[in-house]
Parts: sequence; structure tokens; C-alpha cells
Amino acid sequence: MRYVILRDEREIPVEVVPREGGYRVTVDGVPHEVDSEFLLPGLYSLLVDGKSWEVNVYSPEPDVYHVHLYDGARRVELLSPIGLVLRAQSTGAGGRGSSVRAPMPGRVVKVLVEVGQEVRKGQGVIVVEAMKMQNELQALADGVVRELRAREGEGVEGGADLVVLDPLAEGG
Amino acid sequence: MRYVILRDEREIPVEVVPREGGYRVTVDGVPHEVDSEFLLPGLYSLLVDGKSWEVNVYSPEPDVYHVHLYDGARRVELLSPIGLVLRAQSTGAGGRGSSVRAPMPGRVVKVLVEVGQEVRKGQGVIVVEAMKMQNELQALADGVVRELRAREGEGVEGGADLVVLDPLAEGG
Amino acid sequence: MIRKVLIANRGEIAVRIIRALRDMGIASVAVFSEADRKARHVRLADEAYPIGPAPSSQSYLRAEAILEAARRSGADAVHPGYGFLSENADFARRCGEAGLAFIGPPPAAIEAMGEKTRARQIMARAGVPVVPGTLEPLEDLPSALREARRIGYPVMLKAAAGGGGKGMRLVQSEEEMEGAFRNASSEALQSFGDGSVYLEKAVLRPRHIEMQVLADGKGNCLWLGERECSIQRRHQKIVEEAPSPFVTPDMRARMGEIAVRAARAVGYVNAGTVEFLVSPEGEFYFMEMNTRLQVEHPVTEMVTGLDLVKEQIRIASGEPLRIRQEDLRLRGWAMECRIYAEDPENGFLPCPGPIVAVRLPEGPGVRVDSAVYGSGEVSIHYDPMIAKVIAWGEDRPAAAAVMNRALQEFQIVGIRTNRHFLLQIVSHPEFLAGNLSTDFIPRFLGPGEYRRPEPHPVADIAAAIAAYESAVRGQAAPPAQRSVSAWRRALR
Amino acid sequence: MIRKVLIANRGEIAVRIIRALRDMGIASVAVFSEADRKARHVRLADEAYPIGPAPSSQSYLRAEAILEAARRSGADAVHPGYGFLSENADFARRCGEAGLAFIGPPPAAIEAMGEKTRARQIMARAGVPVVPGTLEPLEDLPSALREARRIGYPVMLKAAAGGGGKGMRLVQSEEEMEGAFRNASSEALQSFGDGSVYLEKAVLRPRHIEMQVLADGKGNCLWLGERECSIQRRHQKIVEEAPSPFVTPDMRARMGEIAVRAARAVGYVNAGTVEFLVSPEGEFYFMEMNTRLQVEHPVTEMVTGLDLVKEQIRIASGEPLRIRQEDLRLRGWAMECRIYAEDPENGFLPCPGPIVAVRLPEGPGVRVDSAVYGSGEVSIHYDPMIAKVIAWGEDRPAAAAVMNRALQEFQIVGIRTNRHFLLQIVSHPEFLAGNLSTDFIPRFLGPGEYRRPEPHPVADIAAAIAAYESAVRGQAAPPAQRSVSAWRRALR
Repeated sequence: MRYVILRDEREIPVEVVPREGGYRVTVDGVPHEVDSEFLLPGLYSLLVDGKSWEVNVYSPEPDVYHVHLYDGARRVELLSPIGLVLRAQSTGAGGRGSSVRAPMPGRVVKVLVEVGQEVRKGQGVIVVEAMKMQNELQALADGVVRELRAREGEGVEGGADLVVLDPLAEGG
Repeated sequence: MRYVILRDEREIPVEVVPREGGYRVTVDGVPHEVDSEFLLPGLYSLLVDGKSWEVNVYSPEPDVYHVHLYDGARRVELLSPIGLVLRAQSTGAGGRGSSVRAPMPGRVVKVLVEVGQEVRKGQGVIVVEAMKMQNELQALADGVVRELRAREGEGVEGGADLVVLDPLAEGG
Repeated sequence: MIRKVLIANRGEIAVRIIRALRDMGIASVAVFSEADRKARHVRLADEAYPIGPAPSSQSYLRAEAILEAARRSGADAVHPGYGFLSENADFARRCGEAGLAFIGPPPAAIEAMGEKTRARQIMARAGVPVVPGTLEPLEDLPSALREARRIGYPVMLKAAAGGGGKGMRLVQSEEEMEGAFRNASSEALQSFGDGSVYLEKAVLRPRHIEMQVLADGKGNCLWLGERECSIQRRHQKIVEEAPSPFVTPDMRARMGEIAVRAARAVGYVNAGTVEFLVSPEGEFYFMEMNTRLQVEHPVTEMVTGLDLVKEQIRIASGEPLRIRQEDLRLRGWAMECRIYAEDPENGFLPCPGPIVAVRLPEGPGVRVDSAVYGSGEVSIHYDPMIAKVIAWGEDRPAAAAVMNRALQEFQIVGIRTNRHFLLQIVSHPEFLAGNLSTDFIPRFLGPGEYRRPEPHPVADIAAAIAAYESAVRGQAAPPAQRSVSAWRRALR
Repeated sequence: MIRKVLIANRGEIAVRIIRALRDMGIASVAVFSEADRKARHVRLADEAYPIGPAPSSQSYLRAEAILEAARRSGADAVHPGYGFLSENADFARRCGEAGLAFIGPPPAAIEAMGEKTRARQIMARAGVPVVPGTLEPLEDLPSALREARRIGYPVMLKAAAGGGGKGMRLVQSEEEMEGAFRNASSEALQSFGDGSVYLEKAVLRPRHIEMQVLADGKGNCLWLGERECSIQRRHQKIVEEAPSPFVTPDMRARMGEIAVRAARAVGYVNAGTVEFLVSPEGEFYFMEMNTRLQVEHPVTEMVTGLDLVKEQIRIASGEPLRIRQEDLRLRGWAMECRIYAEDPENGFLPCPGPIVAVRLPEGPGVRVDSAVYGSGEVSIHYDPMIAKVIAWGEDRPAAAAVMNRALQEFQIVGIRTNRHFLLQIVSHPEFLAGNLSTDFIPRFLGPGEYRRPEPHPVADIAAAIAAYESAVRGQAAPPAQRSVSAWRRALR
């Protein structure tokens, strides 16, 4: 099976070929003999060319893998050839919205902006409290507040849109 | 739901009545308020009249429960009224066989008896080796060797019949 | 004589106290909120009683419910742990009125030290060096601006009613004062029910070093050596050690004697900690006294061989201390790392959620105090500190090596933690060189604080295999917890 | 200078050695049989190589395969752990020939001590007290009967080629000799490939106390204090402690000096243990010297503050010892309990099988050295000892209390273990009184050895709830492992 890793504007070819007791994985032209054991969901024991690795793998969203090695977590964006095509098509189609979302379940302490107000990238727009800590959430890009979806004192779901921004005129 | 615990020739009545957040369990006429939480298969957290207990429960065979408290494991034979009836019927019907079974997977080191030989309760009949230890298995009752189901050097399954005994003539 | 103790707390500290009680043959009584029925402190205690809904304000902070549980269980003493009601003089007083031994200092001592500005006045009078600053809470913004101008920037805003970094802000210049003052006050109000704050001269590149004291009711008061707590993230300690690489035997003795003087000045009894701000030149100033058991008490236990919780209980039951100052022997070196359920790659936002599996580190030199367990959950309602890893070694390099190994072995599957961030700290050359200060993290780990490591071929291989197996074998890699991934998308 | 070490072992000891190597910044190489691919030592090591099928004879005992793995990995040293090839002089020699440092004593020392009867001769010559007995292996049954009559019953039959209780039998009288001789020989043959046995006078109600020694290549040899190992089940140690409640400082020094003399008599280098049989009157006799790391080495580490595996590695890399005899300080008390996958209620038969979940004990004073893990498995092919729980306290009662607590917290769901049996021992009044001897278990726990506790209402309640939930909610209590339950039926 062939894949592509997207990194620093590059497309790195990866091939996975199953073989007895594991795989032969070729990354960017370099082949590796891998003895792979599935331990728990997301937990693997890998013997790569004799070296032993215990790795946690999560996939928080399609085509994205967070791989935890001893020294930290890597984010790997890995697509199948088909996925690559689909990605290409969707690009440019509106791109990503810039609403500010709740990082986790919590409670809105303070809304710092009003509808119609212009905000700069990095400007604090709303304060959410969870686990005894207040977090000021910031605008991810310059924009104009189109809509406020949370009121002070209100509980919010993790990931919920709180403040929706429109791109600035010159940006639109 | 009503149950009966068999202990020391006695039949101890038990009743389980679900209530909010747990059960009311009456054992031998004594009622207990029980807050029960299922943690893992076989692992419960119980609050019994305010006391906290973490218990492991296994059921190695129908109607039998091994309950591990901090200080050790109890064997509780607990039946539903129906189970009690069935038990009564089956009794007398041949009763239990007295074949010697393999305690665990292993290898037969030595067979110490022959077919037709008379053996006494507690007499060693076969030696099985597992995990670097030799275990001499003994006859569970007086009897005559009817059949040998394992040969020396042979691997055996846990629980497999190794030596089948007939009751002694006078016992039959 | 104490026979049954109610622990008015939760999490790792409740578990740790239950262990000490079990070792002493004293019955333990846990209390729990609706969110904590399955929590380890409930399961390990001899008895457990519900005290209300999940929010602390309706459970662990409700003195009424806790005293009722004590009455029902027939407990004869209460251990408050840290946080919650541990520094609430009124609660301590009510325990006494209910005939319960409060395992902590007398209410008067809590009050004297609890109100930070008053404490500074008392210390100043007792000849304990204090940092220049306001000895009164600030009424309003203008007075804050006026005082800051008098003392000179940079200054530190602090909550008058509590510690632990809550309601604390560094103010570099006049412009920052308004926002900082507003946030500090509101956070103080949120955390301690009292929004008043005060000002202190900010000592630049300071160390935070604290001294453990132990006082019985018979007039004996000892110091047990210092703890280096300079490694902090936003005023929150995350790595502590004992002894401090900065402290000489002579400095230790001087700090110890000052700490004992501070304790005596408020008639202190039981275990307490005097926190000092230490300048790069070695002058030390009294910051505050924590009138309770500290989160980081284990590092002192590892080097002294004493069990501080057992000592607390003996003192509360009226026993005299069994050791004298000259008996104190420090052996080797100990470090503690605090494991938080938070995501270093995502602004250290808390990561509540279900825990799939836990693998504790073990082996020589490793101690773990935790409350996490497989199939458990980290609740949104409480502090995200879920475990402490303590490492001991014959010297500082050995202890650091053990800590490194322990952090590598520690696996908590299901939620994000700061484990890798801690690994980056304890393996950092400047840390190993003992070059510690409260600005260690911004100074040496950069403004982003957490550096994502370089790409690694094994990570690429693992991702490819996970993708392959999810496609072919249906063994999908589990998604990270929803809120976090959603947030990650928002960040991009 | 050692840079990369291959560990020629498995299980908890392989893991423990990997930890020491990691702490020292030395690369670790694991070897594994087909049954151990997922084992912790494979996952924790830096590198890992397969060495053959599951049976030890085809993997962990195959010097050839292990040396080949060392060559492939580029290791420059080998640590044998205990058991397997650890006391195989030929293997040690072959390591040397392959240019690998063997982390253990010189082959000659292994040989001198390995052949038990020869060792006794050497010790006798060196002025080390030995138990009266045959100095030669017994040719046959008649000679055994003759020698036994000369020495006088009771006598002990022992394997000439190995230790660890294998091939050992107590013979009370003439009648028992034939069966005992046969079993001992065949077991010795099974275990060590050499069926020869010898005779010793059996000291009644003896203690088993051993002395740890440490010798560098520079002529320095130290003793590090004793370990009390009297609590044994069928000659297998299960509870050990340091120091021994029976040993006075004076006796300790005398034992230590004798142990050093024994070590010097065979030109010993590296860590070793001299085992003594101690009579109730306090005379002690040389039994044997274990020319390797002991299973129970952690209790010595806890009280001395030394890491014996690190010391072994430093010695093997040619470093001199960094401490002198007079630097030795013992702090507090340490105990170890060996967790076996065996069923105390079923004649202690081994219980191999899958492990559902593991919850390690933690908290103050607790150390765990294990190789178990949730979703893991205990293999039929290897020793059933799966974990060691080590407890430290300021004195013996404190250590015993910590051990009690730790054993209560330790949960291994899925297989039977001897945990409850160990709890019965360490909470037994005679144990707490320090009244220890090698016949402690039959003497104080009765012939059945394991006493099933009295019925308990909570057990009845739990059984009823389990039955109810399996009927109503389909949450069935899992069956115990098949082989065991089958066996239980057979036993009834």
C-alpha cells in the first residue's frame, strides 16, 4: 500500500508491504524491516531494524496521526493517493472558517467583543473557565464579529463555536 | 430476586432488591444498603452500610463464586430457587467421577500406576511437569485404575482426564 | 489517641493520607462528590460518604456536609489535605467545636498566615526578612498604580487570600497594570471568594525555595530542609526537588532557623512550609507560609526518611516529636514531577476525559502518588493535577536520570498530559546544571514553552502502519479526545 | 568503558537491569523467545533480538543464539541476571572469548562455587564454617544411606550442580531416603542437567540468612549487610528482609568478615551472596555462594542506598569501588514479597494464563519490580514468579505495615496469585514478632499452608449482586482460568 506524508510543502512517498511477522516500510526511499505488535488500541510495540520502540498513535482527524515516542509527540499528515486527490479538489473551496471554538467543556466567564466589532489576530475575544483556570481565547485572524454564540455564565461544549468572525473587507 | 447460599449443610436465604444507586441485599434476615459500582469485569466497588469494599468476583463454574476481599478469597455457592431444585434432582444420579485431571497445561513425566491396579485415596498416580516444577497428582478416592489417558513425555491440556478410576468393588 | 480520620479531600492527596492511616492502623473515612463515586480515594478508604454534587462549591468546600459525614462515621479527627478547606480557619475551628481533632495548625495560626499582608507585618516584626511591598490590600486600581510607582516596576500582584499562583500577575510596566489588576482580582475572587490583592517588588530571575517545618504542641519546632521549587509554569510549580542545588549547609541552617522563627511567631503547630523568594545573590525573603501539607512534601520524605503525614497525625494526637534537630540526616537527592491532564501542544489547556489505560513507572528509586486508574476519568470539575512522580538517587544526576526513566515509563492512554513537557525540562542541560529560576521555562524552553520534537522516521512508520491496519484490519487508531482535536482544528 | 549491554534474561530481572542501564546512559539489548515478543523487557530495551522458540532450552539457555545476538547488536558486555546462564562458567568464558565483558564473577569463581561439594571443601580449608556432611557427590542410594547413618538423621539432600530449592529434599528417616533420593536426582537432572546430589546434616528450625558482598577487580571486597530469607515454601524463598531481626551489629560484622573471606578464597569479583544456615543459638554455617545477582537484592538496596546493578556494571567496566567498609550505613528496614502466578487454594499449582488488568501498588515506601502488564500473559514455559513488591519503613513494624498495604493494593485481574497467602504471612503475629525460621509456614500456617478465611457477609453480598447482574444486566462475572477451575472440580 502506498501513502504520502505531507511535510514542509513536500510530499514524502511511503510504502507499506506486509511480510511475515510485520511489515517492510519504505519511507522516502529508505526501506525498514518492521516487526509490529498491536498491544492496545493506539499502542504498538515496533522493532525497527532491531531497535525497540513503544509508540502511541492517535488519529484526531482524518489523515492526521499523532505519534508519541519517548521524547514527545509528532504530528504526521499521511494520505492515501486518493485522499491526496480529494484534498487537492477541496482546496480553495472556501478554506477554513475562523470562528473561535471552546477548547474544552467549560463556562463562559466574560465576552470581550460585540457583534460588528473589528478584531485583530491574537486579540482576546472571550474568557472561558474550566478546571479552576480562566483561559482568554483569541481571534485566529483579523476579522469582524459576525455572531456571538455564547453568553456569559453559560456552559459550553468542547469544540463549540463561541464567536464567529467574518474576514475583513480587504481580506474578502 | 431471591437466592440461597449453601454453606455447612445450611441453606442461607438471600434477597437482592434494586434501588436507586444500588441494592438492598438481605442475607440471612439481615438487611444491607449497598451502593454498587461495576468497575471492570469481575471488579466491583461496594459501599455496604457506609463501609467501602473493592471486590473481585469470579464464577469458575455455575452457581459458584470466588469473591476476593483484601484478606483473601471466599468461595460462595449461591443458587436461584430453580437452581436448587435442579441440583436436588441431579444428586444421586451417578455423582461425581473420580478421574485425576491435569491441573494445568504441561507434560507427563511419569505414570506411576497401571490399568487394573488398586489405588488408595491420596496415592500418587502420575507426575506432571509444568513451569519447571514436577507435581505428583494423587487419587482423590480409593479405586481401581480403569483407563490411562496420557503417556509419559506427552503434552496434556489443563483439565484433561489423565487417569480414570472405578470405585472399589465394596464401594460400588 | 486518634482512631478514625475523615479525609476532607480527594485525588492523590486523599489517597496518600489514607495510605498513612492504613500504615498506622487508623481507620480512614473518605468523602466524595457525585463525580467521584468510583475515585480511588473512595475505593481505598475503609468508609466513604457522599457529600454532594460534582462542583467543589457544593461538595468538597461544604464544611457542613463534611462535618455531617464525620459525625455519621464516628471519626475523631479530620485531615484537610491541601487546597479546598485546608487553609480555612473557620473550618478548622468548627472541627474543634465538633470535638474533632483538626490535623493541621491552630485556627489562629491559619488566620495569621492566611491573610498575606497581615502575615508580612507579623514576619517583619518577628525579624523575618520580607520582600518590599504593600503591607495592606490595595483598594483600587489607582492605589495599585501609586504603590507600584513608589516601589518601582517590575512588581508582582498577589491575591491576599490565597496562594498556588491563583490571582498572581507579574506587571512589567504601567500600561500592563489595568488588565493585570482586573484579572488578578477576578481570579482571586473566583478561587478564594475574596478579590483583594496586594503588591510586591518583583525580584528578577528569583528562585523559589521553601523550608519544611514541623512543630509539636510541646514547644518543639524543627526544620527538615529545603525544597527547590523554582521550575514553574505561570506561577504553578511543576518540578520540585530536595535538597536545592543552590543551598549550602550554612545557608540551609540559616533558612531553617528563620523558618522556625516564622512558625513560632504565629504559635504554629503541626507541619508547615515557609516559602522564600531567593535572589541570584542568595538573599532570601519570606513570601508566605503554607499552613498545611504541601503537594511536594514527598521529596522531603525521600531524603529525610520521615513520613510527614504520619508525623502530622502523631502531632495532632498530642505526641511530642521523636527527633531533635541534630538527628536530621539528608540522604541522596529527590525530585518530583507533577503530571497534569493538559495539552502542552495546545497552550496547556486542561484535558478532562476518560482514561483508557494507565501504566505506572516502577523499579528502583521510583515513587508514584496518584489517583488515576484505567477505565477512570479526569473530571472537568477539579484541578487537572492527576499524579506525582517522585524519583530518588544517590546524588542529583542519579535522581534526574531516575526521573527521566520514570517519566518515559509512565503511560496514561486516553488523555493528553504534560509528561513530554516534563521530560524536556528534566533532560535540559540548564536543568541538569542546576541553573534554576522561576523564569526557567520562558527562558530556556522559549516563548512557545513546548517544543514539538523534530520529525522521526519511526513516527512516520508508525503512522503508516496505523493507517494500513485501520484500512486492512480495521484496527483503527483511536481519535484523541474530541474537545482537543476540535480545538486543534480551530488553531490551524 | 561499557557502552551497550545485552541482557541474557527475561522477566522482572531483565527489566530491572534495563532500568539501571538507562539510568547510566548505557544502551540496552534485549533477547526474546517466541513467547516473549510482547514482554516488557523487549518493549523497554533500546534494541531487541529473537533467539528461538518458547522453551528455555531452545532460547534463553542457548549460549550460541545469545552470543550471536550480542554480535549483531554490537554489544560490548552481557548481563546474565539470575537463573538461566547466570551461573554457567562456560557461558561466562565464551563471552570473554567473544570480547564481551561478562557482568559477573570470573569463570573460575563460578566453577569453584558452582560445584557445591567442591565449594564446601574450599570453604573448609579457608576457615569458613560449613555444615557437617558429605564433601563428595553420592554415587548411589546405598552410599546415601550409609552417609546419612554416619551423620545422623535428619539430613538434607541437595543438588550438587545448582540451588534455588530445586533437587532439594529433607529426609527425616531411613524409610524416606529411597523416594527422596530418586526425586532429588531426577529433579536435579531436569533442572541442571546433572543428577548428582550430596548430603548435609539438617539443622532443625534453622534461619536462612545471607550476606551480600561486593568485590572490584582491584582487590577491594566489602560486605553490605545481611538479608533474612527464612520464610520459604518448599525451600523456595518468598519473603525476604534486610536487616535480619535476629542479627546484632556484632554478629553482622562477624558474618560479613566470614563472607568476605569466602569470596576472597575463590578470587571473587563483582556482586555475590554468601548463604548461611543459622541455628537458633546463632551459630552460622556456610551453605553456598550464589555467584550472581540475587532475586532479593532490592532489600539491600533500600537500606544501603546503593544500586547493586549499577555497582555490578561499574565493576565490570574496571572501576574501583567508590565506598569503603566504614562508609556503609543502614537506614530503616526493607522487606520483599515475591508474587507468584500460583493458586494457594490449590496446592500452589502454577497458574499460567492471560492477564486482564494490573494495578500496581504505589505511594510512600513502595517499590515494585515486575514484568506483568494488562493484556499480557504468564507463560507456561517460565518461572511463575511475576513480580516483587518491596516495602521500606523507618523500622521493622513500619516496613511490615507498608508491605501489608502494598499487597492489599496490588491487583492482578485474570490469574491467581499467592498475594493473599503473602498477606497472611506478613500480618501473622509470629512474623511481626520476628520469630522466623525456614519451617515458619508449616509451623504457623498449618499443614494446609493456606487458610481460607472465614465467610464474610460482604462476600455473600458481592456474590449475590454478581449473580443478579449476570441474570438481569448480562454483566457476568468472568470465569476463573479454565485449567484451574477444572482442577478445582477434580479436587472436590
